[in-house]
Amino acid sequence: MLIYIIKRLNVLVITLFLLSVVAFLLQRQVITDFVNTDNMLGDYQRYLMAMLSGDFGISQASGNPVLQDILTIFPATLELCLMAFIVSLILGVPFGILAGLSRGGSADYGIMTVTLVGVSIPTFWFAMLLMMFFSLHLGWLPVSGRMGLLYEIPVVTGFNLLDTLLSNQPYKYEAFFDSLQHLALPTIVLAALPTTEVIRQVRASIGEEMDKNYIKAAQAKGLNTFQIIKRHGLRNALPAVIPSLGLQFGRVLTTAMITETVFSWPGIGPWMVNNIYLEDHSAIQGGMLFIAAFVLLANMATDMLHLLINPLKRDELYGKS
Amino acid sequence: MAILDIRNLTIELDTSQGRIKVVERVNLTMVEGEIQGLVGESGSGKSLVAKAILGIKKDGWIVQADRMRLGDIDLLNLTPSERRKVMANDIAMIFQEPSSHLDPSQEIAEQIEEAIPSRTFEGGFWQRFQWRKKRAVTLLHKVGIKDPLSVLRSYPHELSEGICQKIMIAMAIAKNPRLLIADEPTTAMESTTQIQILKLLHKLNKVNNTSILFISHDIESVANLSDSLTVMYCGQTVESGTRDQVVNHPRHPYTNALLQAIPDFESNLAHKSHLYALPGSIPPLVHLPIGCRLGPRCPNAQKACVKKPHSTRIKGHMFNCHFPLEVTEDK
Amino acid sequence: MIRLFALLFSLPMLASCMQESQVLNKGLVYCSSGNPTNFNPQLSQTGDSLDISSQLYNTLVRLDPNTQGITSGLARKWHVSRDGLRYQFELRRGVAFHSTAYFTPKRTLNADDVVFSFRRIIHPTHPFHSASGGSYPFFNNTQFSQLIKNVKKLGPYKVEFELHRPDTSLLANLATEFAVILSAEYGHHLQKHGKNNQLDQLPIGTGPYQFKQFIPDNLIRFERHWGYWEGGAPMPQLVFDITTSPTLRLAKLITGECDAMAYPAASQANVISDHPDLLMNVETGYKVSYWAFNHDKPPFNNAQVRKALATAIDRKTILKAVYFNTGVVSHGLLPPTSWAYNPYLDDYAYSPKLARKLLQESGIKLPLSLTIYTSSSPEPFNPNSFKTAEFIQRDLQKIGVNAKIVVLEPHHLHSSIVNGEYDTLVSGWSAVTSDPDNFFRPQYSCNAIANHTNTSRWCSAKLDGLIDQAVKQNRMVPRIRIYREIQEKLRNHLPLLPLAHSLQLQAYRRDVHGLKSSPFGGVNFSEAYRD
Amino acid sequence: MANHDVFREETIRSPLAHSWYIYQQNTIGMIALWALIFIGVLALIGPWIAPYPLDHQDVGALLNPPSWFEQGEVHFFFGTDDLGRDLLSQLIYGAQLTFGGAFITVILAMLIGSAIGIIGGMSRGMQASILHHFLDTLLSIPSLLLAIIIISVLGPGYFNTLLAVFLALLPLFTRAVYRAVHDELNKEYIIALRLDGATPLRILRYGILPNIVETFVSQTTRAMTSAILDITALGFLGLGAQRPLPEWGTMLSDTMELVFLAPWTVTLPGLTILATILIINIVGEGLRQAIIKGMD
Amino acid sequence: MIVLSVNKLSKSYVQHHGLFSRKHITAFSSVSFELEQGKTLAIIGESGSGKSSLAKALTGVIAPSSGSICIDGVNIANKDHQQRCRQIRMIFQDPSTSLNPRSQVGRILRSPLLLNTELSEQEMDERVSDALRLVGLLPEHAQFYPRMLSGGQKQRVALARALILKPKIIVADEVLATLDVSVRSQIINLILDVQRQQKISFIMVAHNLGIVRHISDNIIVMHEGQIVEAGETAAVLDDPQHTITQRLLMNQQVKFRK
Repeated sequence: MLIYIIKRLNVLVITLFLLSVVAFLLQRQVITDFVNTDNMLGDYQRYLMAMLSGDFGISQASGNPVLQDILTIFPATLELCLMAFIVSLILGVPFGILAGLSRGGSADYGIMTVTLVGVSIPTFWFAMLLMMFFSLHLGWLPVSGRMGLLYEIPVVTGFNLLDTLLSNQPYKYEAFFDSLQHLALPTIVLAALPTTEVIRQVRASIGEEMDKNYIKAAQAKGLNTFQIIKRHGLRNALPAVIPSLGLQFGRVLTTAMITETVFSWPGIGPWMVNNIYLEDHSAIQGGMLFIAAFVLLANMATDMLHLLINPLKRDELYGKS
Repeated sequence: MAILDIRNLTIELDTSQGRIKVVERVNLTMVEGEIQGLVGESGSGKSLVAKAILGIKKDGWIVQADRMRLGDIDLLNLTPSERRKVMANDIAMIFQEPSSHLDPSQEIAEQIEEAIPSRTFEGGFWQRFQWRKKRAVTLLHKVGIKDPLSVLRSYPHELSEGICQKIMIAMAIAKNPRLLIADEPTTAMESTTQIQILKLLHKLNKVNNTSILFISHDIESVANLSDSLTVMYCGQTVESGTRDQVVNHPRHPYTNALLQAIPDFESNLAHKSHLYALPGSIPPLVHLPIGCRLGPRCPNAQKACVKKPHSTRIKGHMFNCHFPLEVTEDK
Repeated sequence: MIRLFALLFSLPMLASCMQESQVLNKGLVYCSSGNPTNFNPQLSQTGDSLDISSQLYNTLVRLDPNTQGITSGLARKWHVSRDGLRYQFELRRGVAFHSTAYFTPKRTLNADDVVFSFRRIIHPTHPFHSASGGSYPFFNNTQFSQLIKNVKKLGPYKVEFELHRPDTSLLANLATEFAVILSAEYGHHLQKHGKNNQLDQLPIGTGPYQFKQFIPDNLIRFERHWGYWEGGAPMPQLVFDITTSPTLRLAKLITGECDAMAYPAASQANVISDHPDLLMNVETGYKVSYWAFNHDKPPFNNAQVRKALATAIDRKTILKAVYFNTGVVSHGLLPPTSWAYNPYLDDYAYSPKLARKLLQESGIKLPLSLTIYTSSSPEPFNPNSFKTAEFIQRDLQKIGVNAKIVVLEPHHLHSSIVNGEYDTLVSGWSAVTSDPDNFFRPQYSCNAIANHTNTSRWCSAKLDGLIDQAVKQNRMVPRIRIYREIQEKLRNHLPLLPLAHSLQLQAYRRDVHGLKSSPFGGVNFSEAYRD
Repeated sequence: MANHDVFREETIRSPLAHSWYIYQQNTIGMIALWALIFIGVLALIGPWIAPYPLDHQDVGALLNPPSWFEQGEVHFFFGTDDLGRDLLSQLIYGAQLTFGGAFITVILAMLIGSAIGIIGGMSRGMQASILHHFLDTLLSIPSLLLAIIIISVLGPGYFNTLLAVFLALLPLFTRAVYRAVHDELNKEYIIALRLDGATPLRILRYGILPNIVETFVSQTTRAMTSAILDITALGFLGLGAQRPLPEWGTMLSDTMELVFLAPWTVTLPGLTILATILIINIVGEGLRQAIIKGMD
Repeated sequence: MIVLSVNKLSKSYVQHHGLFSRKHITAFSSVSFELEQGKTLAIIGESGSGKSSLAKALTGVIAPSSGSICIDGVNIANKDHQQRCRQIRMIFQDPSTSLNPRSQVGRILRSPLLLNTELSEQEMDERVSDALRLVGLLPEHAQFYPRMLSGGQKQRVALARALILKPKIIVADEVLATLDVSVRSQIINLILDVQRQQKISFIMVAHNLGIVRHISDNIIVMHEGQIVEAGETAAVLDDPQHTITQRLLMNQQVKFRK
């Protein structure tokens, strides 16, 4: 296990190192225009040390340390992403099972058609459509932000849902529901992609597992379909979905950046895009490294989880891999 | 009394090329306590017959039979849940590649315990807690596993094929089945392991009087183990009878070819001489010949072979051939 | 699992039914258009700062919304000396400053505060003069420092402004949202702690609402100032929801997330007036959009060329396509509502044919290529500068002039203006007083070149003389005559081509009452409430 | 003796021809394929067939609704935008920028990425393993994020977008091809070919390439959809093509302020993007299925 | 006449365990034997005994660590495939994986000719036709793709590929194991015929002792990478000396019913 982690971390560090070089060059090109190239290595060393100590520089736009800015806004993005993941699992797993069991059937056909549209729809357009329909046409849901601004909730965790409940305002439950309302549309938009992915994965995985011999053996034992799925199918099918969730995290985070822009969700997306407009380089590179590192770590974590859960893979941790 | 009695079993598959009769009017009768061998090469439909007995069906399968009885149970007129109950209680099955038939995500203990039916429980309720585990250990002992405790803690991929097959057998006998179907249980195994498994099956049959339907492509091992044999070719029964009848006095050219193809130690075949071989190869499912399906390969084939041959029965020795071989002397 | 799913999705729907909420009735949300750079309007000229001004601060005198005349504000009354060089103000007593988490005032408003507020601007040595960059755009544009000789305290509640020369526009200027009164006590407090910058970031004023919280790109939170001298505001809370996209602002207004919105896009005017829940105030704005020619770049110093280009532009179409008819075509710089407007001015009517002829006669080398610089974001005076530029480009093409559009972010555009990089520029001007001087001086005076508001960079001593002469005159008729003369001159010289005057739109929900807005931009929530 | 005559009825088709034959049976797939070809043709000759030139502005027809609305006019089939530009023409020009740009980018990425993947896959040992791990890690960063990162270095613009998308797609191809080649190399028929004395180039040409066609097809369609999504998303965020280039995503962000006034200026470009990606997905999935089926 | 003599052939490799630990694994070591022209040598043993690795090392799929493989007195152990394949060819266990599914049979058979001979197009076509006929297929099969052939036919194609360069030795790794009984005899007969006609020596890795006894002249019994017993087939099988051989034989001969 340890060796495996070290191996993974190794690659992670190399990748981040390369990214930091890119970031460094970006900063240099703009700030010093390669005036004194001879001093490059020394500068890079200093830069790297600063990065390692968590000093991403000062944002030119806000005047705050970049890391502080990121840490302030990132929970909003994370909250959205996590909600999207929860929804995608809640929706994706049952539909995936349904499709996987009725492979080639009409339920499968219907579900797969919907997922095909789901992967094909451009996020920003989907967001705009939902906004036009649910907010402007029906007036059911708010169009933007995390919570009605009249609610004054002190920031503790950065996760609005938690913060509302943790606060001691008299209207905290009202505020909680209000945040849920605000979450609804961005979550749906954001969940579209991972949901389709979960459905596809679960479907493929279930379909594959149900063709496996041990399922036939279980049938021969006299178990009914429900028992088979519950006791054997899911147990083997679901872990296979985990690593793809890790990959999905990166995609969701990216999609979140677009979704946030449409719904003016105060997260890392609008922040990053705005900084690119403003050419605020220390903010851009800080954000870039932070997001990349986060995605890579999330990915690694899910891989670990997968290895821990799956007995077949567990051996890889100790040795061969 | 016949533990298994199947009359005119026909299985059809819906494929892109239309509906194909993969199993055509197969009869199978098993006496209680015997080992019946079902022999056939690939595409003979022998595994389909096993699945039909178990009642595992897939989309696009049409299974028909005039009669299909397990002892006193009529398998044809059961609801799916009754059918499952019969499967759970009276029939057990072991397969080829046993490790793939065990759930890779569960420890062996869990899987064996799942296979132990509650009805086999004897003793006071206070014993219930540990009972399954104890029973699992006993079962593993019975199938000749020397270190049951560590095996119980293992996952299937950590065990060898031989051990896995023994576990499958342990799970099969856990419910004292009336019929054990062994579908190619030793294929692709080491010869040493093969022998162990065969010995184990033999012992089960002898000690517990378990009826075993032994399905294999290897007429050698079938002939070795079974009391009676049924030989199939391309979905049709070609010959059936007792071991002695079929092995020593084959009436069907196909059975004969199978037997001849084995260069036996005792045979006085000249070294490096030609072996007896049927020409051609087994036709694929979509191109099955009409009439006697062996027709195009049969050395004795004549015009009449385009019709399906009637079965001839002599003292329980049944064969389907227009031009059966003469009765030969004992080998 | 299915139950959980159903629950999860029913929650937001359920919550949406609970419209009747304790909190929502205790506050108003205003969708503002951007982050304020600071919380002191003295320091800026952007609309976002303007919107904040009337919530936090008061001015000495105010503009009567109906008559456009000057009325009393923090000054109870005022007196102008006969020579027009001394203005004496008598202050209201008992005007309380905000008491917030970061500062608790010990006294009410007095003359010190007024002196502090204006000396800060005019005295370069004042400790707070350069606290937040030392730039006072409005006061620079009106050449306030050159005008005011001194601001003196005559008594605890009496202040005198001493002028270098008479200027009739002074009162109008003091009535703008920029001439706010800060707390001198707060200033001294900050100075003692060496936090001078905080003066403009954590504001203390006398207005109806006091500052509570600012999250950039997100919100500004105000709370009711109980001690407001005109009586506390009806709503305990006021939140500015910072939403840069006008589409989203309107969307929020429609869903009720906002009670009022800043700067509805021209394209939205019809949608708002058609919507049953929304109301819209329309006022003639004191704004103009124009196409300026850079006199530093030949051949745009050639009046013949400028006239040729001007004749080529179809302003009616621009008004229709860009302003969606929420405005009028501009003839001369002044809007038709201004008292100095010259209705007899003949205009450069759209005629590509004439334009081509003029261009050929001008004797410059053809074909002509030029750049059009413009801003990428909507501005109060032009809902879509880029689109305007595109129309100009198209019109120029018809007379064989090749135009290249350079679209820049506002702060990039500003540096281009400072450097004078452009051939031509699509920009505009939002006046903050109704006085015509506020149009002519920033756009045409020589001093304004340094202030980067005179974007044509044309400088004429003669015109400067006329502009100065006009403000010295306190009789209306001669003043009007001077302004008409100015307009004639400009028409002939054409340093820039005025395009259109936009209307000042203010959209809010039907259930909001008491909202006040001014033709110069800015919104006032002191009496606003919702039922 | 052999029963070859049984097979006579079946004409002998190469596996690829057979796959194509199978694909032709797929009606939806064929419709999608024709639609794809249609879009491709539009991208190719769009400027010649568009009803109006790119910079044509009809001042008399600002914000005309599409022709199927009451106020619509037939000669502006999809209506006009706020500058009086014909939406249909814009979309046709946009096909070149969005679809054509994505296509060229994908083809280049495929050629270069596959080349790297093949070299990596054919060479064994240390460098291959490092490449493998590095690509794995790089691939866990989604292409759009990678593109945004690259754009943040290069600065916004259409060409930079294409460059960014190209760079983001490279690892996708490299990894997939690398994997496929690596897997193929261990197959027995490749070993057999090597035992025949075949040079690596020949092994590649006759042994490996025909067997990784499926990888190429599925990766190319995947890359194509992700390229279009990325280009339009960057355009939408204002990081990609800038107005007046009628890139579909840029068009959308540009018309966003008209969403209340002229919903069609939002829905039509969006539908175009959706339809294009849907078509590519259908074709890609169909081809993949056909190739897999053609194998057995 | 001895065509092949193998002398002290060994193969071992290093397996990495994590970062630091590594293990030397020996596939087989110090294997020596000789093979005469036109004779068949059978290699038997339990799985993991190294018999498959030995077969692979002989044909060059894997490179031996040490020792020599001499064909007609020339050591080919370190020579490249081109030189090797004219002398010694291999048939794999499973024809469905050893024939390129995307190549026509004709091209599969031509590729060794193309790479190793200077024949003209026409000559190559003739050689392909001849080879197909030799293994009992028709020249028309050259147009077929492997998926159109049955298992037995595929194995014939594999044999034709081995034969087409007219090698001295053919190594067959468990070629009979996956075949159906009725087809297996055909292939055995075919191999016997080919051997008789072309005087080719065969090395067969097999486990069915009945067949081994029938078709082989000499036998090698391997266990844990070592030769434990070797000699003439009849002699070894009739009177096994080593326990491993005895065990193998015993497993083959268990009789439950008599």
